[in-house]
Amino acid sequence: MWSPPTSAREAAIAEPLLNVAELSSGYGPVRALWDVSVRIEEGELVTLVGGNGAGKTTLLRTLSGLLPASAGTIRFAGEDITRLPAHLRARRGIVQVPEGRQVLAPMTVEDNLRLGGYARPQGEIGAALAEMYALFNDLRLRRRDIAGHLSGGQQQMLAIARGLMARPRVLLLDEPSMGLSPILVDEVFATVERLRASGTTIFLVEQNAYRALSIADRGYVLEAGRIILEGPAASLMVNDRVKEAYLGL
Amino acid sequence: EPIRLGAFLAVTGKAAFLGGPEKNTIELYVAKINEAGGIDGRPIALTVYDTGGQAKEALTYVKRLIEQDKVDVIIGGTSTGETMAVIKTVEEAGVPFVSLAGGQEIVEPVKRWVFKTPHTDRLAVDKIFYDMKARGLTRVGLLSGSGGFDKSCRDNVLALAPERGMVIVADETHGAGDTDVTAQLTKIRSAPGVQAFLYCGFGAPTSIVAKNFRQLGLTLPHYQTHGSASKTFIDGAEGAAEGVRLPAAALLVVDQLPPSHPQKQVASAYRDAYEARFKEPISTFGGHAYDALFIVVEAIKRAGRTDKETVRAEIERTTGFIGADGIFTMTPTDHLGLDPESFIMVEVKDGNWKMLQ
Amino acid sequence: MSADLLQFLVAGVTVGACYGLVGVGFSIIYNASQVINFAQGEFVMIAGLGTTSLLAAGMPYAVAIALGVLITVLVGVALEALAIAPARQSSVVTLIIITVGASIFLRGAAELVWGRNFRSLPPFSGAEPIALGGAVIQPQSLWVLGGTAISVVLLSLFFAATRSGKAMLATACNPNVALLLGIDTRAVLRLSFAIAALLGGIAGVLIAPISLTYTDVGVMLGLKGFCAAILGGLGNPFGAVVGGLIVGVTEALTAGYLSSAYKDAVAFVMILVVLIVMPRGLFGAKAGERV
Amino acid sequence: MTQLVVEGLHKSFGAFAVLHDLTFSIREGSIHSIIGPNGAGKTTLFNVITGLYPPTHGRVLFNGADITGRPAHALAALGISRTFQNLQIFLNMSALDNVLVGYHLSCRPRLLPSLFRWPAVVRRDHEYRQRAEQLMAFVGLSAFVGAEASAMPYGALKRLELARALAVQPKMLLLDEPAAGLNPKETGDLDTLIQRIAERGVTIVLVEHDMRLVWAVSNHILVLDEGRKLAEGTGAEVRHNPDVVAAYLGEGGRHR
Amino acid sequence: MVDHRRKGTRGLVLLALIIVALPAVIPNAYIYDVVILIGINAIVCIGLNLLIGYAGQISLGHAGFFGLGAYASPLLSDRLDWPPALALLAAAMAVGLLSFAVAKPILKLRGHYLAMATLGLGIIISIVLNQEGQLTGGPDGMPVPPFSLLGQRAEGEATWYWIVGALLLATVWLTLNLVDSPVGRALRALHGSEVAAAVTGIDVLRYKIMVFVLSAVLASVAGSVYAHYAGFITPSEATFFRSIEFVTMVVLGGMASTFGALIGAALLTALPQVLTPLQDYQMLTFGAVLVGTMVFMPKGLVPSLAERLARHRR
Ligand SMILES: Nc1ncnc2c1ncn2[C@@H]1O[C@H](COP(=O)(O)OP(=O)(O)OP(=O)(O)O)[C@@H](O)[C@H]1O
Ligand SMILES: Nc1ncnc2c1ncn2[C@@H]1O[C@H](COP(=O)(O)OP(=O)(O)OP(=O)(O)O)[C@@H](O)[C@H]1O
Ligand SMILES: [Mg+2]
Ligand SMILES: [Mg+2]
Repeated sequence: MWSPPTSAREAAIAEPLLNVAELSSGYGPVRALWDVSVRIEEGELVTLVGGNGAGKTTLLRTLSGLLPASAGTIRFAGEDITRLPAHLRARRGIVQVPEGRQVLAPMTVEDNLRLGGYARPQGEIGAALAEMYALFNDLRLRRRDIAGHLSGGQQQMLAIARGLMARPRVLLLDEPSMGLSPILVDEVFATVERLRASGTTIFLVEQNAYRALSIADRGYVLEAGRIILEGPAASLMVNDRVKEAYLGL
Repeated sequence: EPIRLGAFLAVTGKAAFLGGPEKNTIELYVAKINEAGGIDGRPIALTVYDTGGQAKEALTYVKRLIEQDKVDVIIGGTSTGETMAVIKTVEEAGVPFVSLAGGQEIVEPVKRWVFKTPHTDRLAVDKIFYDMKARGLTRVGLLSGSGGFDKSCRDNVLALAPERGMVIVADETHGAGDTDVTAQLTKIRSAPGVQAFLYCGFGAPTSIVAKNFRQLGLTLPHYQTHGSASKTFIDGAEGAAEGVRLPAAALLVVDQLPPSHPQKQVASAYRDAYEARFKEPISTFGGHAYDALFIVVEAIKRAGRTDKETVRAEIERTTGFIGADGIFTMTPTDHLGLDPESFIMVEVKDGNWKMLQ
Repeated sequence: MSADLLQFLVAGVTVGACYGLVGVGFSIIYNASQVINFAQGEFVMIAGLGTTSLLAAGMPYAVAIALGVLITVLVGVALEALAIAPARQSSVVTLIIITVGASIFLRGAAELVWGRNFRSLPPFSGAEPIALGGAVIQPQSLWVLGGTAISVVLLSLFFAATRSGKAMLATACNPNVALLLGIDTRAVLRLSFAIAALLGGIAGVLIAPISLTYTDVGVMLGLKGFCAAILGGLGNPFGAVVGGLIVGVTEALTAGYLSSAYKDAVAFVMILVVLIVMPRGLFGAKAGERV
Repeated sequence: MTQLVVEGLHKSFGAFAVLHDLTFSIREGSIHSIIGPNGAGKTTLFNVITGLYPPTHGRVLFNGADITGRPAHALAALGISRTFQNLQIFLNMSALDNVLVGYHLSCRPRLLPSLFRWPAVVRRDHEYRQRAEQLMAFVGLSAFVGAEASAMPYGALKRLELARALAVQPKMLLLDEPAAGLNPKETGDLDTLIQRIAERGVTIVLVEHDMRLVWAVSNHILVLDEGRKLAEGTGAEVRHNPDVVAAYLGEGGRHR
Repeated sequence: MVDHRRKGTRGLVLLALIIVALPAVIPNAYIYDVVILIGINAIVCIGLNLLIGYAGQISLGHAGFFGLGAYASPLLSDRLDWPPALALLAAAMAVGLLSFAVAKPILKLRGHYLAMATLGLGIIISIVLNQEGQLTGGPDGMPVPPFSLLGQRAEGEATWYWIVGALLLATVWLTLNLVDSPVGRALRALHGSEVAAAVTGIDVLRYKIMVFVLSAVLASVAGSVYAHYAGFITPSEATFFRSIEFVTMVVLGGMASTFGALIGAALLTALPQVLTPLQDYQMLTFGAVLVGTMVFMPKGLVPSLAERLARHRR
């Protein structure tokens, strides 16, 4: 979908697209992340696995700039964005589909989607909308309705579609399959793969660790705010610790 | 050892239009007196508190003046409510107190320590009725605001009308901050046999009433009260105030007073000093403060000391004091002591006040 | 229709348009932050008094008006920058109390600058009343009506059809999500205060020739404007205007036929009844809440 | 014995009909799953049963009594309790207090005794505090007893809701997607938890998209589609119903 | 929570000590007056805080109830010759009934709409007090007969100090009890989520009405006490400015904190007294202090300071 300008591409050769080094963050005085380092190459699909309360959401919120980093650096496309305001990160192409859907409840489905493309040239919005409606038929049927009235799963579709509307350079997905019917879960995973195929970089947080790892290139395992394991997805899948704690095998 | 003078005034809030000039006047003249060496060599230490026009604040500040600032005399209470709220405290503490508010209940019945300088609202109403009668107008359409001043005026109108042979054919009200009163005026216009219109209120509504009155093309004789006795009213009405009559202290038309008029000198000196200092036209409200201050000052001079009972007695003995509001002669049974004659009727003519005979 | 009734209606519409125009100012800040700006009335006051000063300083009327409104916008932006922005992570209630404080501050400041006297602005196009059937109307009222109509149309378009308008709504309903979408929520908030101050300023100069102007003029106008905005349904500019007109006409008709002493009370009773029947005002948007 | 009967239930929002003439019943003590595509009306059905939405028409009977249109708090008193798909946590309170609110009905708080802090109030409060802690331990939230709800991760909040719903001491417990946001390991624990609750005699109505959980625990499954009953039966029956596969399960769902 | 309780008890004891010790350092009737006013405002604010801070329901009309109490009690004792204590209770009951009657339709509203409805209610009350001059003396107010109980007249600031102090202490005690009870929990719960509260068996509307009536009655009692203490009452005690002032005190002190409400009341009552030397700059400074406090302590004084203290200790 998107191809970076050459200069950026050159920079990217020297450094991964998203380079998180020794990142710490938390809520006020409470620390939730400790020295987290994550590297995501351009076009990679990386997944983050971790138990309940491990800090996955916290990491994504810090990457997006909703939470300030208390230590460490975040570099994106060769630029240090550790202190960059959240909305500018979004405009650089770091797009998050947040946990718990967070649709703009009093606005219509279509307004939600259009706002997803807020940072894009307005001329492209029409085509992108059509794309989303093709992907999620329910949204097309309900496009004039108030987003807050949708069912949980429909809202999840909307949250994903809204994220895609931004045509992200790196997409941060926080449990995108939550609340979706099995058919749609398949659909979402297929979409994620398609996006990756078209060059979008993806950082996927997913409770369904098995499926996440099966489509990912690499993975990280987060426990109690620290990265305890990382490696190619295939090797993580056979790791005993991962198997026991996250795959329920 | 300074003479301690305390004042509590509505410097802000709805009655700020009244309290502001009062504060200005007191501060202006206290400074002048102190420059001239004070009273018998004793400077005046002035403490002014802003009540915002609220009775509750007034009470606290009066306690503060008495207990904390240990003042010798208190001036203040821009409104009747503020004044009435503190009377009990002042009486119990025994501090001479001169009020600047209009309600006659302040001095009727007489309270030992309480005096006041403005003409009573009843006197103002009486003046208006007298003028109406002289023109053969007996059926009056009344409009009043919702504040204390407005309501007190209205109460007097309603109470006095039967005695004076007047009939109130319409009794309308507007709210605080209203921007238009044409509905009320329309109703008054069609009141049966209405012959004259009277508005009780002060501040911006006085001008709004005049404007709406003209807008509706009403031709009734138009009266307002001393609440409108300020050039601001005429300016604000933008020509619509022409012909409005109202009772006011002679101060308002000081230039038109004959040279022989006893108040001429005092009033014009006050006007000149005030306008030079504050660059705004005088209102009669500042005059109340002027009178209060100087009645107190004269009393202290006569007493030669500041013990409260002596000062009180001397205030009560004020005789023939010429002030901005008129000539005061107080007695143990009259704690206002203002000569009704000093209240005159004026009319707006060519954008200015014109004294009527 | 009797001439009196017509006159009552004219009076009601005149007053109602003033309320509506002030009420519209509430919707915009509400739409950006869900905050009720208690200093909205002070914008009205500052524009009116500012213009009288500029006029007195010898400026042509049109220039004085433009500058008066501009000053108000600057005050609005300063208010946002100094008092709202530093606290924007706080709860809506906290922000509302900040605007209460700001309103007190602005009135205190205005008293220092302009004193306590009321002042007037000349009507834009003469004071000669216009006959309308058996009733008369001040020409300035037509200016207010026109100004109200234009503001409401522009604002409605802004929220319904522009990207910035939608961004503003998004900011109000979830600032964090707005940030994730690339919306500069700070700029949105600043813009909302600028526009609200602009509207307040316009209201101020349009209304001043009718209501006169003084440091407390915004208090009651602000309150009635708030009523208008709520009655019409918060966040809906069109609703605010309709709400204002209804309040104005109710007051005038009550004053005309029932009791002028209780006209405000009747207007409030009417608002209460409407809210009990329609808990989100006449045209309030759905909250989009469900479980 | 049937505990809940839904008869000809119809619910629409404006012109938009969400539930059509729905009839089914739930046996006491069973684990009854309701599945169906997103927007099929599952949550709406819960909302009607628990008294949050009045139905357009139709009836709901609980233990033989018509409860249609009764307010939610009255239904809670009858023993109907639930969790929410869109979390409804008291974020202004601690985790423990969230659970304690669940004991509201058992506490029967009264104004005067509370104002004057009668010893009985104190004693009972103490007692419920202990029970709440036990309940938190039961759902695996021991670590969060002292936590503020607003500081808890998503998965823990889901269990907190469950604990709160259990504190109501329900006869029937409606769970709306309890496994969403849990990883497979945690879902496995939930499976056990649900069975244990059922063993205590609580009827469980489960809405869930995690098929592994559904297949594992359900005695009976109702499939909804566009507000209508699409299929009903045991897991095995439903699983191979081609309509269900087409509308909902897809190939993936069938095999999981 | 247990810790919370202990803190509350500690606060209560501290407050009692302060109330007992304060007269030793109060030099004159003026300071007594300010302290008494603080106490009276605090009673209103503590009640209002139950409604706003705990139950999350806004009211911009509580001055109306304060005013009703302030007028009803003296009117009953003066015109109908009832003993003042009985009049005070009757006034509180009447306000309770009135607030109960209006609560049901009004409390179904939410947020700003509820604010508007309560504001309208308060304004209607204040208009009636203003307009019914025959009864109330109109805008210029009316004198209030002194309060007496069992033949003992309550007069003088020192006496009133103890009366208000005792009332305040009782209010704080009762409020702390309530907040810490299942009832208080239910209130906080419906603040957090009305649906969740409902499905756990809380009759949401009933609880809202209960706390609304409770806070209205407290305001009414405070109003009656104020009227008898001041000996004079005007309708400005019932205006919407006064209502806003009460809410401001609650928010400034810190919502959902009983001592916050108390401290907010103390601060905003005392602040104008402190600012008097500023003369013309008084109002401006007052506004600036209010804004500044809320900007730097957005959760209100007590919670923000407590948070800072806790962070400091760590
Ligand atoms: N607002 C907050 N304030 C304080 N602490 C918080 C807050 N939100 C989360 N935490 C804490 O931060 C830690 C990480 O939480 P986070 O939400 O990032 O977990 P997660 O890995 O996303 O879990 P889940 O799988 O449940 O979504 C947890 O210990 C949690 O208690
Ligand atoms: N309050 C409401 N107003 C309007 N439409 C509503 C409302 N509540 C639900 N709906 C609609 O009813 C339909 C069913 O919604 P419901 O939440 O019951 O679905 P669901 O089966 O729970 O779906 P999911 O599996 O995604 O949670 C949806 O299309 C939804 O948009
Ligand atoms: Mg998470
Ligand atoms: Mg659902």
